[in-house]
Amino acid sequence: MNSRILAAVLLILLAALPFIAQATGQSALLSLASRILIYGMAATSLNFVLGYGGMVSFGHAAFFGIGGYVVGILYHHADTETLFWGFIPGTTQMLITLPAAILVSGAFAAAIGALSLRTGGVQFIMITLAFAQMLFFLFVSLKTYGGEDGIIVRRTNELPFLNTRDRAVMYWVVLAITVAFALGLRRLTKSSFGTVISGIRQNERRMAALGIPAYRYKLFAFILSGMGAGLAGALMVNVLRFASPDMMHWTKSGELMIMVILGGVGTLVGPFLGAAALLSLESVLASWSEHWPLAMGLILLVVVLGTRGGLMALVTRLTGGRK
Amino acid sequence: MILFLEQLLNGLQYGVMLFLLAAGLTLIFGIMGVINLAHGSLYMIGAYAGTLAAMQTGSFWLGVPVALIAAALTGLVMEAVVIRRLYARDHLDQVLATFGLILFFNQSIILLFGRQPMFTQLPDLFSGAVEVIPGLPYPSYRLFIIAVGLLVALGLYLIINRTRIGMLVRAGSTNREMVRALGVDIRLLYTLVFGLGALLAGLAGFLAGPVLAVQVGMGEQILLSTFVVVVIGGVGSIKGAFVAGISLGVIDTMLRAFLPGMLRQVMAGPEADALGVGISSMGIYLLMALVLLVRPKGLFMAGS
Amino acid sequence: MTAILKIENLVKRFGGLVATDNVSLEVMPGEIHALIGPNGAGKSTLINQLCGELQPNEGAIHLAGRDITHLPVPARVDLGLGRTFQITSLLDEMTVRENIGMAVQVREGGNFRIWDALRKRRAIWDETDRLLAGGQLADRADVAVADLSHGEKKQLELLVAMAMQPRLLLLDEPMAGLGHLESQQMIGMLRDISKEAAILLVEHDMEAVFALADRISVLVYGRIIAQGSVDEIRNDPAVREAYLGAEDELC
Amino acid sequence: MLSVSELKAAYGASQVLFDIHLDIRDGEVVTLMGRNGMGKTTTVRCIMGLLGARGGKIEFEGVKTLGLTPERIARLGAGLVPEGRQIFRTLTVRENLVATAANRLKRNNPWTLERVYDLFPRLRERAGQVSGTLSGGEQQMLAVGRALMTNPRLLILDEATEGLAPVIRTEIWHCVERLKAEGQSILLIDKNLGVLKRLADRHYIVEKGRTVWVGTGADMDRDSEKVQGYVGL
Amino acid sequence: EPLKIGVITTLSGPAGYLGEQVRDGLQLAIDQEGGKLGGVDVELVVEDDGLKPGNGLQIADKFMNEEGIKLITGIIFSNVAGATVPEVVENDAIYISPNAGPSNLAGAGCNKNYFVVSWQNDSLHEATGAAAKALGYKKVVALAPNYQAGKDAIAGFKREFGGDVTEIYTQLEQTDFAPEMAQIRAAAPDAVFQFHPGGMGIAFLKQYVQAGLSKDIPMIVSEPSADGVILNAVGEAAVGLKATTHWNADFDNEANKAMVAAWAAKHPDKPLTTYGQQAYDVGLLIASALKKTGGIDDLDAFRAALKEADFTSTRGDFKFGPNQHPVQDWFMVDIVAGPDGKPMWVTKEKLRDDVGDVYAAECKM
Ligand SMILES: Nc1ncnc2c1ncn2[C@@H]1O[C@H](COP(=O)(O)OP(=O)(O)OP(=O)(O)O)[C@@H](O)[C@H]1O
Ligand SMILES: Nc1ncnc2c1ncn2[C@@H]1O[C@H](COP(=O)(O)OP(=O)(O)OP(=O)(O)O)[C@@H](O)[C@H]1O
Ligand SMILES: [Mg+2]
Ligand SMILES: [Mg+2]
Repeated sequence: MNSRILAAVLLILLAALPFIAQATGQSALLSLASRILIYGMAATSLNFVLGYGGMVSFGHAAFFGIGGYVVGILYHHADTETLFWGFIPGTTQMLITLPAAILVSGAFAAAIGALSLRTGGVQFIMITLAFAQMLFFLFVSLKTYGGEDGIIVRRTNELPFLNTRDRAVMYWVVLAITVAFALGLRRLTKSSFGTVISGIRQNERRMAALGIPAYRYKLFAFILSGMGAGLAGALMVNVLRFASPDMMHWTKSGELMIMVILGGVGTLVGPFLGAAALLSLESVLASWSEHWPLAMGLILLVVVLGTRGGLMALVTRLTGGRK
Repeated sequence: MILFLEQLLNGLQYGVMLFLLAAGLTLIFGIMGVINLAHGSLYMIGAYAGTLAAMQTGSFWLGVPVALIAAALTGLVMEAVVIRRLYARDHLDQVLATFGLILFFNQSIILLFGRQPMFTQLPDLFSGAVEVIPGLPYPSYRLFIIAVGLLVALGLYLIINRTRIGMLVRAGSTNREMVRALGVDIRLLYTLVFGLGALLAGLAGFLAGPVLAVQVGMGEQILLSTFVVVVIGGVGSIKGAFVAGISLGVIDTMLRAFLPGMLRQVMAGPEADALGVGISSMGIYLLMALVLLVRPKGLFMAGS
Repeated sequence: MTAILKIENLVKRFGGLVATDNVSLEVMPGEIHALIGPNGAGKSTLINQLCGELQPNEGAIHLAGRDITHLPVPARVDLGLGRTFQITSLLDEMTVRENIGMAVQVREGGNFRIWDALRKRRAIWDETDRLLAGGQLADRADVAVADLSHGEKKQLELLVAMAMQPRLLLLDEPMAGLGHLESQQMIGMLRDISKEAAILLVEHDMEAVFALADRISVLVYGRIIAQGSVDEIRNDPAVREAYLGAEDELC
Repeated sequence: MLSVSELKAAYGASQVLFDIHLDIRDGEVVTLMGRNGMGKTTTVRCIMGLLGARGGKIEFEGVKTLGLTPERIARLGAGLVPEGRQIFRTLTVRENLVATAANRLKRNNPWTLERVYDLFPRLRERAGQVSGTLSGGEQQMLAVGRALMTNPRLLILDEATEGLAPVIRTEIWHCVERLKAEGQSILLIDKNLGVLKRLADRHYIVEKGRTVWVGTGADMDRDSEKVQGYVGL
Repeated sequence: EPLKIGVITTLSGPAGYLGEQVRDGLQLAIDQEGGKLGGVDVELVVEDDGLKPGNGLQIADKFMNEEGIKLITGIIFSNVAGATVPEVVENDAIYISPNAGPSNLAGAGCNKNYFVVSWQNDSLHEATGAAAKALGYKKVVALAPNYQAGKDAIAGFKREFGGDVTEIYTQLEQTDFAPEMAQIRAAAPDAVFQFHPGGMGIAFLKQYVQAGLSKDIPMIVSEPSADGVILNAVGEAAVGLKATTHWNADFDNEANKAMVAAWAAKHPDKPLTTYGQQAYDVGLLIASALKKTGGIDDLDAFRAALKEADFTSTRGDFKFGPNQHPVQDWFMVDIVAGPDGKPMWVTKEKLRDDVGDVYAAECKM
């Protein structure tokens, strides 16, 4: 009950953020908040396979990037009035680009997952990394789409009845999608499938003995997670108005993972907390000193050594609640 | 023919170099089971400390002990202050902590030595070239690196597979508590082994200095390839890491050297180039994916 | 009556070692068939081939008339195979009740539903509570498995297996680690189960074996050296020498 | 040599041991009995320093061992065969035995690889095999051998015969008898009541984390009703 | 209240020295005028983009919306520029590039608020091609990493060179170049052209020398592969290299002499590179415009003043083309051992006079 009130208050605050930012003159807060929400979404997607499913994917930035490139490439073809693969016209309609991003990143996740899930443990970490790096190198060498310089998306995708070029409107769109996404994920983790996935993480051998062929379930979870990351990537390109291979570099995968661990593995809110902490620290520290990574490194160390289970554990301890 | 032999030698050399870079990690990650992303930082610290010492004293060889000591000390402190608290925890906590350490070490180096890459020099003894095959001069420093790499491989193999220390470390990575209950101070042992891993990283860093660039972030450039070597070899197997290093080195080199040419024989020029370049540029990642798809546990799985 | 489990000329080699050496065996419906033998005789290896974690080198396994030799583990479960583990293997973070619930859920199906609420699938939880009720673990229902004692985990293993409603249950040392009282209770539970499922029982606790088994097969060095009723086996000199040893040890 | 009194211990928030008493003198064989989940293993873990106690006293060889690390306690001469084997799965059989072997007390007839192999010929056959692939019973033998190879002053066997074939079990009991004759102190936890009664000098029964009964085999027969209630015969 | 100039640049990671040069170069220009540019008090607000496009955008947003900054510069890398520049210029703020000149912002993507003081990326390598041609090489092996900038480099080189070119692509993040060295030796070309900025360049040069190739086959590079910092790290082994550049420390003009002297006084232990020089020129450009407008409140006036480029560049001739990218001269330099033994650039000859870039035609402003 208590947490519901807390969530409601938080939601109202978030919804009112554009006004707050305007009133206090801190209007860059808005783009920071958008980035936090979007990265939070990507991190939560990763957390679904990592925290709930026990699959430590070190290549999730690939799906984030694919989602982003779907928006970028569709924009490019709409802008140049050319056809993708000779028959797919470009578009700038968000109602088309977002679902397309979700589907395409899901397809990539299906392919990568189908291969990667033949391994497990550390090997899984490394093979997902390998596939992501291959995609990274592929996009780096794609001249049509700007290679390493990326695609500049001059106009944010359009939505009927809304002016997405207004930053506040775009922020609200992101917020709405994030909230829907988080609620959906919550439902997913409590569903029959979510429970099976959690069982597979705890003991795959036991689940097999109960009659669960783990591979299919893990693959399905991996695809869902890839779709989530793709959606986040697509939104990110809309907010940044830029897509580049940087989105799928291994350091980005690492960053997503850091957000998850920092926030709290296997928790719903944790990754959002992690994203918020990491991005705002980076932003604040960097404006104080050029030697900000020093402080950031120490802070991360303190969090790991001082808490068990990341910021989420800290929060529950402070509020006296239990897990 | 000479070209082929030379490329084969290059491949071998690169392979041994890869193994050398990964040698410390086979201890820390492979055997102790710590996901140490800051391995590259230890490598960087070895390179900086050794290079500075070599510059101050004017002798390359005096740089060696300094590099080893600096990296080992850093490793010992790191283990005692941070890593030790994380053995019993989730691997992911190690990821976060060692990521924090990377930021910390990189920025410390910037504070201490600035952002400019360092100047490094070959030792006089190995600054020339040796004619390994008539008509093929080969940089003698690279032969020196091959020799060091082979020695390290042999030494590690003996330590891990033939001594009690090796057994205890491997035992500790499966059941730490039980090792202690049988009267072994595993904490001390782990600190020492971590130190040894760090020392090897430092050695690699210093030796790589005259060939590569000594600069901030040099560790992250080799980080992935070292993990790739350990994982392809089979986590925990020194032999595996060695074989993986060599095979990666040879295959990668051969691909880069001959694939575009070979493809051009069978298809049109530009397409062949694009394909060849594409395949060889994904290099080690492609190889790793293939190996893991065929052998999900790597080439040699420890303990079988 | 046809056998529920039929093993034909099964062979499993580990390098030079023949762990299962041409074993043929039948388990009848409703039967408790005990498999005993010295340590390292190949009992667990046999069980692992039956449940699909190991692939035999030769021979065939039939479950209720179907050849399952090359089926993966879950497919065999679908055909009615259940098992317990020699070293307990449970979902450690979940509670006792959730562990049983999981078994019921998997059996009931609908495991790919991503939009339902598991908590609201009443049928599952009703059955779970029925299984728990009156048992040893009834008052431990909401304890996480990680916090259970060794013996309690053993009991839970069996409950989970029961929840799967198998036709054939493979039990690898269910008594190991149980105290006297618990062993007695376990014997009772197994008797109850045997009304619904045939059991292949691997066990070193002779008291339990002799109390439960309808038939006993003795495995030595991967080979079945004797088969028969409790009394036949108890008095077989070869079995006594290879396995049972001096009577005085048995209390 | 070992004296435990008023021992209290907990896993996280749930207290498991409330009041455990236990005394072992040099050369004695003592048992710890009780039903499942009553706290036997927890007591052993406290003695070994693997679990911190919440209160009470443990003295081993004249040293107060509460708060000492497991390795210190082991070096004082405690040798453990833990519940559930806990062998080093990635090491070979031989390595398992050798890795932690020691003769800290400078025994003149120490346990060696050969002696352990003679006790369990099966292990000799399997010397080079990775121990994770051993059969359950073979692993149990390995755990016993491993503890013997540390040549302890006090040997603690926590269900050391679990999963062993009757012949081997008998073999182990013979071994315990021989060890006892050599003056080895032993703490036994097992469910084979009959054998324990014959072998041990004294018995302790725990119930819900408390020592509720102490006595010799003869006392046990006298008090059999009560004992059976506790142990659950 | 001084006029704030936002500097978004890369200070962390291996490329951190590039950002440092840019920051220091700008600051030097300001210090030269005693804290002013063109008579107006100015203040630099510097933030590290960490080489992440998202961060660049975030910082720009903060600069413009929270600190009210209307004049931004500093970005080193094209991909950070790609994300950041459009946001800046479409919000009626001015962006002046001290380094990156990506093609997607030079042609159809040009903007009236976007100025480039350094060069358009392609022209770097076109100059090298021209140099190779001028030196009479017929057969060249060209090496670059397998990514867009690398391919562009080789394409740019070929455009002006016109001879026989064997292309070899290396990998991004490659550390060992032994196989390429063997290929070069086997091909026995007249010269080698290579484009490997930063650490890759250091490793490439060292290994080229160690392989004994430098004795037989001359190497010619564009300026990012042989900047002063790289040369310092490679040491005397770099002597004998040829490079092309738009600027060199030995240029004989007042502005340049002042800058070089001031830099040497302020940063005795750091070499001055083109990055620092480009940033210094950005400072001079801003000063020239501020002198006319006295501030940037009237953005149109300020923009117009910038466009005139009414300042003496440290490189000599400088003016803006139609896409507000430089039209400038290109030079060939030899790398020789300096008085302290460290390698340094010595200008050899002017190669190209008053050249702009190939994208200017596509720009409709
Ligand atoms: N993967 C393997 N590689 C080599 N040998 C193996 C492997 N797995 C099992 N063995 C050997 O096969 C034999 C049979 O083992 P199994 O586990 O089936 O014995 P068991 O009859 O269950 O014994 P226990 O009663 O002690 O549990 C043992 O000697 C064991 O060491
Ligand atoms: N790791 C743990 N965390 C929490 N509770 C535990 C843990 N291990 C054991 N317990 C609890 O402590 C109590 C005592 O357990 P212990 O293992 O000492 O019993 P035991 O007498 O050895 O039983 P058994 O004969 O089954 O081995 C049990 O109720 C058990 O649930
Ligand atoms: Mg067994
Ligand atoms: Mg116990």
